[in-house]
Parts: sequence; C-alpha cells; structure tokens
Amino acid sequence: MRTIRYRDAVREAIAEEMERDERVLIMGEEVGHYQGAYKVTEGLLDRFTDKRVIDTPIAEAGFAGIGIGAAMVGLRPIVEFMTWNFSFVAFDQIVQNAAKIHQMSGGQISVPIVFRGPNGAARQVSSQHSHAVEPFYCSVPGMYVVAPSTPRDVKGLLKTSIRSNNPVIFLEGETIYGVKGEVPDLPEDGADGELIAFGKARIAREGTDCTIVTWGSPYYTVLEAAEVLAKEGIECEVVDPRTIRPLDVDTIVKSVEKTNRCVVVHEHWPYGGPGAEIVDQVQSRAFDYLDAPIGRVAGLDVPMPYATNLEETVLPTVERVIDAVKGVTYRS
Amino acid sequence: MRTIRYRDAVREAIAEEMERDERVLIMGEEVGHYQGAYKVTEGLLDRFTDKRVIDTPIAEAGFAGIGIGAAMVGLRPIVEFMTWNFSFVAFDQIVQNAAKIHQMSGGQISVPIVFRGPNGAARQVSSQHSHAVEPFYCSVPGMYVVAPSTPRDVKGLLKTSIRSNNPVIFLEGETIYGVKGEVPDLPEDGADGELIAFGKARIAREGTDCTIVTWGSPYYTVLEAAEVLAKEGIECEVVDPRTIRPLDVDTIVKSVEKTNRCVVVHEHWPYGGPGAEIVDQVQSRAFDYLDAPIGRVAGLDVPMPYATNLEETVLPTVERVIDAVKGVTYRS
Amino acid sequence: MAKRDELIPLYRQLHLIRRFEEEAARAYAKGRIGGFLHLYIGQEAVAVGANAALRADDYVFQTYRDHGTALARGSSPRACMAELYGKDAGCSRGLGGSMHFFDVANNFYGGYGIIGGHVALAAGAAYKSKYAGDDRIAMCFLGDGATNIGGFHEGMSLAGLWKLPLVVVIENNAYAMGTPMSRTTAVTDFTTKAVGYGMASDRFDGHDVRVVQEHMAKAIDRARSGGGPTLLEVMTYRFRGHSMSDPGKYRTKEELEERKKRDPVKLARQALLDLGMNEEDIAALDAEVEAEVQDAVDFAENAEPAKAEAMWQTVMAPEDL
Amino acid sequence: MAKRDELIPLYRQLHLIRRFEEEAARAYAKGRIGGFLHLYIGQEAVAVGANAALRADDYVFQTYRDHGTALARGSSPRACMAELYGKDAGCSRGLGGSMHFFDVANNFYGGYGIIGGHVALAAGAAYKSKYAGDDRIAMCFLGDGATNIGGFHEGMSLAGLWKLPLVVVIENNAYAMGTPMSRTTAVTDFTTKAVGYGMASDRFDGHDVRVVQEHMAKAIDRARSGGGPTLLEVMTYRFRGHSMSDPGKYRTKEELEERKKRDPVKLARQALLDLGMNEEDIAALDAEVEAEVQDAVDFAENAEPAKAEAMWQTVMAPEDL
Ligand SMILES: Cc1ncc(C[n+]2csc(CCOP(=O)(O)OP(=O)(O)O)c2C)c(N)n1
Ligand SMILES: Cc1ncc(C[n+]2csc(CCOP(=O)(O)OP(=O)(O)O)c2C)c(N)n1
Ligand SMILES: [Mg+2]
Ligand SMILES: [Mg+2]
Repeated sequence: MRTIRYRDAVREAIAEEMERDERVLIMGEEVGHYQGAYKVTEGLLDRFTDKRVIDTPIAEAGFAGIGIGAAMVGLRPIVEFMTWNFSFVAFDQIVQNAAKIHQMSGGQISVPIVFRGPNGAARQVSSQHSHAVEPFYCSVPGMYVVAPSTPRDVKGLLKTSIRSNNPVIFLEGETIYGVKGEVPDLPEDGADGELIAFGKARIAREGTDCTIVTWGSPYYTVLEAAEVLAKEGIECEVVDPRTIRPLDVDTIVKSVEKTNRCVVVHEHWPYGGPGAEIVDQVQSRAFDYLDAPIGRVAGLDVPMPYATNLEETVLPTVERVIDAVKGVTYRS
Repeated sequence: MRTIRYRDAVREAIAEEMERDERVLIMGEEVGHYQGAYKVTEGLLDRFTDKRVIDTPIAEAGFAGIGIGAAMVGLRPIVEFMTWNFSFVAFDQIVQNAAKIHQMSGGQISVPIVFRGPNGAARQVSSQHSHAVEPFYCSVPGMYVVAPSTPRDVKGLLKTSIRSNNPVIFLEGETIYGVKGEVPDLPEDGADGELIAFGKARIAREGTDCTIVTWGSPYYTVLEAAEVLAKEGIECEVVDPRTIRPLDVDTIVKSVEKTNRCVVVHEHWPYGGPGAEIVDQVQSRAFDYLDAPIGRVAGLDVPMPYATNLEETVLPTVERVIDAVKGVTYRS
Repeated sequence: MAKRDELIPLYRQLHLIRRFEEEAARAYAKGRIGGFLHLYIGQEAVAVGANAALRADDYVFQTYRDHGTALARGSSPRACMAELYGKDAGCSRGLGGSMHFFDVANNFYGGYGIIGGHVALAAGAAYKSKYAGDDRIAMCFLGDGATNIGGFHEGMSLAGLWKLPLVVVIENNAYAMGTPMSRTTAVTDFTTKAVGYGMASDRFDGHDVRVVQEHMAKAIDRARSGGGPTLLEVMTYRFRGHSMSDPGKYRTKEELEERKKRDPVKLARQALLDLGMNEEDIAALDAEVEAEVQDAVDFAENAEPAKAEAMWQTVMAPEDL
Repeated sequence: MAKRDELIPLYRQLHLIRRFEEEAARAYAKGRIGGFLHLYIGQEAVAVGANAALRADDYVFQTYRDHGTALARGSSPRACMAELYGKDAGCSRGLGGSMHFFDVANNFYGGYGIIGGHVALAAGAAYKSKYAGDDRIAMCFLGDGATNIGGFHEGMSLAGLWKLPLVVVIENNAYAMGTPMSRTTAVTDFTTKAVGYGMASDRFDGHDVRVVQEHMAKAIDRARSGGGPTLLEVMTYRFRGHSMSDPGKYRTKEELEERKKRDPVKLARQALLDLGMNEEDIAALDAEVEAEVQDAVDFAENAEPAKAEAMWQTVMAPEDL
C-alpha cells in the first residue's frame, strides 16, 4: 500500500489503462498542454502524445458526441468535462445517444465510453458551477453512475469504468482531489492494478446504532460526524455505495437490519435523486426493521450562493448530520 | 361547465392569457403556420398574428434562451417544445439560466417564462421520443414543475403558470390530449377564467384502504385500476398532486394517515425522480401511520422499445397498479 | 454500355426504396406499423448516389428518415420491413423502429431522432479512422432544418478543426416539417455555412442519381485522401408529408406537381431507356423488385414479435470485466 | 479640445477598471475574495469603447469576465467590490460573485459562467426591442473560444434570421484558457463566421478605446436603425492569467511583453498627453480613481456579509397571482 492523493489516483487509473489498451484515449478542454484544469491529467500529454491526449475546443456536445461515435466503432474514449456543470450542454448526447444506442440498435453497437470530471461544489464558484449532478443522470437506464470517495475507490472504479463496454458517468469530488488515502502498490509491469466492481458498497465504518449512507465529498463530513457521535455513544455504520447505479441495496439493507435506523447524506439538492431512491429502497426492503423514519441530509434547496458564509450552510455540515442521526435515534 | 378536450383546454388557456396580456407570446417549432404539431396552437396564428405566435427554426437552446432573455426584460414568453424529449438540447438554458438568474442577480431580474409541451411516451415513438422528463427537472430549485392530468387542471394551471413571475416546466400528457373533461364556462369578456394554484393536490377519488398518488397520463390508468379494485372491495383514494414542485405533501400525508397505505404510480423510470421523493416525504411524515412499505409502479427501467407489445409492458398498466395495491394491502 | 450497366443497379435500388416506402405507407394505413413513419419518397437518389460513391466499409449516419439509406447500404428489405412491424427479426430487433434502423454489417450506423445529435457521432467515427490510420470515411446526412441547431455547428467545427475524413450531406428538401427554408435560415445557399468552418463545400441537384454519385465521389475522395471534410448541399424534395401524420398543407399542389416532374426513379428509368435498355428488361427488373418488396411484407407479417428478453438484454452491453 | 474632452471620461474608466482589477487581485491573494476571479486587465478598451458607443438604455450581456463591463456601464465600484467580497451590499447581494455581476439600473444584464449560453439571452433582449417596437439594442460579449459552442451558433442563427438589433462582440484575446486560437478553430478570421448567418461583420483593434468606440458605433447604428445584427471581432489580449489560478505558462514572456506595449490604459494616457492634457491634470484624475477604488475596498471590507434571508427570498421571484 502507498498513500496518494485522490487526483493522483485518477491519473494513475487513466495512465495504466492507456498503457494497457491502445484504444483508450482522453479528450477534453485543457487536458493536454495545460496539464488539466485540476492537474488530473498532468504529464499525460508527454507520455502518450497528442494522438491520445486531445485538447478540445469548448464544445461539450460536440466532443461528447465524437467520443460516443468513436466508441461505437471501436475506440474507448475517456471524455473529460472540465467540471460536470458543463455537461448540461451535452445532456442530449449523454442521455439520448450514449445511453440508448446499444438498445435501439438491437444490441448491435456498444458504447464503451467514460464521461468524467469533478462534481459538486468547489469553493465559492457560485450558482452555475456548483452542481452535484447525480439526480440528472441516475434515472437513465443504459449507463453506470459512479461516485467514489477515496483514492483507492476512485482508482479501482475508474479502471473498471474504462474497461466496461458501457457508458459510465464518473463523478469525482472536486473538493477531495487533494485528499490522501491508501491504494495498492503499483502493479508489476504488465500486471493489472486493482479493479473494483460496480454495484458493491463499502462499509467504511462499522456501527450498531444507525446506518449512514453517503458518497462523494460528503463522505468525509459523515466520517467526522460519526467520530463525534461515537464520543456520545452513538455508533454509526457508514455505507458508501460507491456506485449510484447500480446501487448495492443489499448491503445497505443488511446494515439497516442491524442498526434499525438510516440517514442518507448527499450533496445534491433535496428533491429526488439517489438520495430519495435510497430511502425508497430501504423503506421498501427493510420496512419491518425500521425504528424511525429514514432521515436525509442534503444540500439546501437553493441555487448555490457565492458568499462563503452562505455556501457553508448550503452544503451538508457535520452538525446537520449529527442532528439527523440524533433525530432518527431519538436522542437530543 | 362544458366538456372539452385536454388539448383544447391548453389552447384556451394560452389564448385567454394572450388576450389578457400583451406581453404574452408563444414560440416554438410549427406552432404557427402548421397550427402545432399536435394541433394545440390551432388558430392562434390567425388570431394573434406572427408577432405573437412565432415559428422557430430547430434550435431549442436558442429559442429557449431567447425566451429567457425576453422574459428578463419584460415579456412573458411561452416556449413550446414540440415534445419534451427535445428539451435536452436546451437543458443548460433551463437549469443554468432560467432557474438561476433570479437568485444570482440578487433578485434584480425575474424570468417569467413557461416551457411547455407534450411529455411522456406517445405510441411507439421509441427510444429517443418517449421520455417522462420529471426526474430531470424536479430537483432544480428556482422553477415550478407542473403536470396536470385533466382538462380543467391543465387549463387552470397553465393560466397560473403564464401569470407566474417564475419559470415553469409545464408537462402535458401526450397520450391524453384527446381526453375530454369538464371545465368552467368561458369567462365573460374581460373576466378571468379559473386559476388553479400551484402546490394544491386534488383528491380525484376518495377511499379508505390505500392512497394512490399519481399525475399526468398514468392518472387514467390509476382510475381504471381503482374501479376494478373497488369491485373487489378495496377502496383507493387517488391523490393527484398536479404540481410536482412544489409538492402538496400535506394532502398526501393526510390521506395516508387515513388509509395507512400508499402506492405511487408514475410513468418515469423507477430510479429517483418525484416517485422516490414522494415515497421519502410520506415515510418521513407518516411513518407511524404506515401499515406496509410504500409501493411504487413505474415505467420499466429500460429505454423505450419501439414494438407495441413491449411498449405496453413498459408503461404502468392497470394490472401492475392492482398488484401493487394488493401488495401493500396484503391481499392477493 | 458501361454507363448503362452502372446505372442498372442504381435504378434497381431507387425503385426498391420507392416500392418499399409505398408498401410501408400502406402497412401504416392498415395499422400494421405504428409510431412516426418518415418516408424517403422523392429523395431516393441522394442515398443511392451516395452509396454508389462510398465504399462498403465507410460509415454512414442518417436521421430518422432512414429507410432509404439503410436499403441503399444493402440492408435486407425483410429486416427493414420487420423492424417497421416491430418484429424480432427487424434490423434493430424491433426495439428501434422506423427512426432507428441500424445495420452494422453494412456499416449503416443508424437513424437518429434528435436533430443534430448524430453529426458529432459521424465525426467520431471519422475520428476513429484518423486515429487508426485507416482510410474509412464517415458520411452524415441531415436535413435543411437541422443546420440551425448546435449539434450541427459543433460537429462541423470539430471536423473542420481536426480535418476529419467526414462528408456532411444536407438533404435540402426545402422544408423542415412545415417550415420552408426562408423561415429557418437567413441564407439561401447552405454552402456559405461551410466558410466559417474552413471547410470545402459543394451544391448540386439531387434528382439525377448519376449527378449525385459524381459529386459525392469528389467529396469522398477528398476525405479519404486526407483533404479534410466537405459540406454538401443536395437539392432534393420529398413527395410525401413530413411523416404519415402530415397532410402537407403548407405547399401547393402545383409546387408538388412541378417537383414530381423530376422524380428520381422516373429520371433513372428514362436514362436507362435513353441508354438503350428496353422496356421489357426494365419491367423484368421491376418485377424482381416487386417480388422482393412483397416478400419483405410477407416476412414481416409472419415474423415473431419483438422479445422482452431482447429488451432486457440490450439495456447494457455484456461485460467482460 | 472636443476630442480631449471626450477622451477624458474614457481614460478615467479605463484606469478605474485597471485599478479595480488590481485591487481585486490583491484582495484575492489575501483570501478576502474566493472562487474564480477572471480579470479584465488588458481588455479594458473593449468594454469602455463599447459603452461609449452604447446608450444607457441598451442591454449588455457579458461572460464571467465581467467586472470591466459592469464598471464601464456605470456600476459603482463599491457594489462591485462588495460583490467580490460576498457582501449583501454587492451588486448581486453576494449571491452571484465575480462571475455573476448584475446591475439592471445600468442595464447590465449580467455575467454568465457557461460558455455560449448568454448569446441567446442577449438575442432575447433584442427580441423584446423588436417586439415592443422600441430602439434599444442588445450587446453580447464573448470570448474567442466561445465561438465553437452550440449556444453561439443558435444565437447567431436566430439573430440573423430575425434581424434582431443585436451586436455580438468577440473579444479575441488569443486564448481560451490555455488554448490558442489555432487549436480551437479552423479559421483565422472570425468574421468569416458571420457569413453563414447572413450577418454583417467587422474586425478591428481593441487597444485604442477610440477605435473601439468608432467601430462599435457603426454596428450599434445598424442594429438601432433596423439593419440587423453584426458580428464584431475585437483584437485584444489579457495581461493576466485566465483566472487567478492560472500562471499562464502557455505563452512566452516575450509575447506578453510585446503585447503590453499596447496597453489600452497607457495608450489612452498617451493620447491625452498628445491632445495637450498635462501630466498634473492626469495625475489628479488618477488620484480620484485611486480614492474611488480605495473607498470601494474599504466599503467591501466593512460591509455586512451576504444574508441567508436574501438567499431564501431570491430562489423564486415574488408572485402576484
Ligand atoms: C432537437 C429536435 N427538435 C425537434 C425535433 C422534431 N422534428 C423532427 S423532424 C423535424 C423537421 C426536420 O426538418 P429537416 O431537418 O429539414 O429534415 P427533413 O425531415 O426535411 O428531412 C422536426 C422539427 C427533433 N426531432 N429534434
Ligand atoms: C460550457 C462551458 N465549458 C467550459 C467552461 C470552462 N471555461 C471557462 S472560461 C473557458 C475559456 C474561455 O475562453 P474564451 O471564450 O476565449 O474567453 P476568455 O476567457 O479568453 O475571455 C473555459 C473552457 C465553461 N465555463 N463553460
Ligand atoms: Mg428538410
Ligand atoms: Mg479568449
């Protein structure tokens, strides 16, 4: 094991897969000469040349579409959105083409493509640049939606995503690019690095009193809250589904059967999305085990304000997580 | 009261509001000379001239943006998407501009605009033309999302939407344009027609055994199922929220407190969306009243297939509604 | 003689498409086909001329008005008709329908229902050729109305910038649904739209299949030889409504009659006569086509309906992780 | 004399923007300002020249690089600086921040963060003028890199088709973030992009504020008098990185130094001297600006933070149903 940063783990996954498979390429704005707007792709241009590390003009729908078209005929493009906020101009390409072509061609064509980039609020980047986009993509059949929280997960899941024969929505946490964590040692020459399977949740912390389901950046907020709660004698079990679609409902339900309480914590707006879906799955499958209504801690229901004092209150906070857990465990 | 078709009710609402307020205009593909792809705007060009009934080229992002810009400086545009499937190319305009400008301008600018058009599957229009788009829009603060099921509701809510000072996502049921229903008589010259407020659910049918929440096209499937169930002695209370955002949780919860059971029926894909949100709201607010997990009947989790034998199984059916109600009432 | 021999298979294709579409319309009227049905009648020479200039391994992308292009590429009338009928034997297993024909074996990469979206897909296929260093080109068809949407612009921009081996073909049939060109764009000549992309262009009549083939060949050669993409405007016309539900009231009878004088099937037939082919030989060809189309209808009528397993199995492609 | 008197307020604006931006950069470095900060340093003559040619009641739309335009329109440095500081007294109540300045009183309709999206908004404002039959025009600024996105195309198409009173201004500063124009578009002259929209165009130097004003005036007149939209390409340059986090390694020191020789503030200053204004009078002007900027910083430092009530109250506009 080594300790590396989340952004480096992303880069390693890309580099290893590009090394392994000639068909893999990466395209996006500033991924090459500029070394990536968030330095995720640093060094890749030198290593793989501009044939495989392609700077694009600002035309997300265009280069997403080119990626899809190239995938249809055999390449395995990684398309970077500088941030996921910019994917909305490519929304049609993703939903109508990437996700549909396999089925509407009667299975003749597959679309092995990864759309990736930073997701969620950064710091004070305001209204148009602060979306947690899971709610927009999670409901669409035909794609995976992946949202890893740790360096190890992000590396293993990105490698799996690149090797997948299907479109993947890969959401990296913008505010956690600098987070460090353990990842397996670099594989021997030619050997595979660790792959992590879609649809397998990870129990990040064991506990008996309340299950907290969370992913992406708020994962760290939850871990912090769990520490505080533990000191007060409330032991939380933290479950990170890692993939939003498919969702590992079994693992979540198993945990709730043990704890009898559940809180879902996410950055995305409160209405709908994976947050609500997880609640539905849990109430449907663990109804008889629940001792309290399932709680939710979400981003506040407002466009993201610029001012830092307000932004801090909009994102899920340690306090709000603590309150929610106390709510479902009937403590105060 | 008169009996008119759903599509005529839409047209009446538009015409009355255009008559009432010079600032109201309608733009979209084929809304004028062609008289509307679904004949919703039939006759409006003649009546209001091409100044106010504007045929647009195929450029949804462009004319949605023009509508938003015009709304920012004082007009009240109705922007028709020929179908909501085509709104995905305008997704950025709707989510990033229409919904945000009021807040990000610190409240200086409002955006009184209605985006409207047929939503959901039509018949055999296949993979790219069959979306129930609620899940994509419901989570965004800064807009209303309206999805009426009857002629009366569609007229009253569209009038309210046009008069609103905020962006409205107005979802008409493509397959119910021909449905007839009672609407209030035409208002006297100058008098206002009926307005229906946002956020007020309608109890479409009273019952004691199970609450069914539904909206849009599946509403009629649910009514049919409720009839069948009534014959078997299961009395369903059918609640149509009419507006997806804001959601009249109070009325739904009150009903569930009475029936102790709840099934949500919707056309959109199963993962997330208003379907899951309603489940969350109900389990959170009526937890102690629930005698069974909340059930859901959704469109199947597949891109819409073309073949009619398959499409029929993908959409919510009377049988599936009946099964779900029997499930939560523990009958078989 | 050589000219005649070359034209015979093209005429056969033109006629096949025409008859296929007529039978599709009939089946639609009988309720055997559902959804939207956009016929290619009147525009046949565009797809046939293009295909005559393309190589079998080139990639072709089309809009929802895709039957003619699939047939021109070599898709079997049986598979095409079965698709319209929503049958498992259809070219998209009954899952796609009229707007979404796909036939990878013939390098027909599909019909797309969202205006503009497939331009970038075609550019992506062209991108692959450049990446792989092979000389397969991509061709993308779209309508006159489609030039106003962002997808067209972004596909064009990127193709121009990266000099992709792509040919973008505007089938200018004078209308976008009910809207004439004069109400969709400020310019009257679509090739002016190539200028800002630094792209070559050409504009020509789309009724005579040989003219189409000739002009297409130049653009294809340019793409294949590394000369970059070309925008083509082909002047054509559809004889039917936009789709089956469109009575076409926005144009006059006179306009339609005038245009029908340049029916591409009739023009090709006349050309064959002019080149010395006799009526009987043409009639024999026609009879062959007739039988093929009738066989397709019979096949479609009797084929198995689309399968639920196919629907579930094709949501996600199989993994080999 | 007349020329000098006209130039004085322009110089004052140029200098005000310059000093405002420098102080913003300083405050950012001190952590008083967060998020993205895109400075207008080097491009001041574009906004100032444009504003000099615009009427106060014309509508102006800008990208995220919007401070200079707001100030040129007449927004108060206090409100602008307070916005950067995230204060309630900011021009967007601290809710918008650097990228989203708004000042409706001065008909500045905002800074937008998504490339291309605001072009159609500006066209919409222009549409209103046409609808209302008044003669207010709309002006939209965007970057060279923004011409590749669909939003630009659709805004241009519709403006061209409907002959909207719109002036679209490409501030060609030679880079889109770190990418030079040669890697974003196949053409070297953006005015070629006007051709396919049937739109007038012009291309000129953006360092001399008087040149900018003159060319802008022509396009504005055309729009105001019913002559339709114009695409303008203004050749400019930014002296700082794309945003505060960009060290600008993609360009050479030499290139930057060379470009700085045509600093628009210095050019205007020199022009004033050439027109006979003396150093002391200019210094007095500068001191005034200095005081105004310092006052803005002090004001922002001491203003109330943005308010939660404001955030909640502005999600939806008040209804009068
Ligand atoms: C983005 C989008 N908007 C609207 C539609 C609806 N629509 C389908 S075909 C059509 C007209 C297209 O005209 P044109 O591009 O000229 O092609 P033609 O049908 O004439 O071949 C429209 C508006 C669509 N499919 N996609
Ligand atoms: C749709 C979209 N994609 C990407 C971005 C990220 N981005 C912000 S500014 C920028 C470069 C813009 O360059 P240009 O248009 O030349 O404007 P300049 O900053 O030079 O004024 C990019 C890629 C964005 N804001 N919106
Ligand atoms: Mg057309
Ligand atoms: Mg630039």
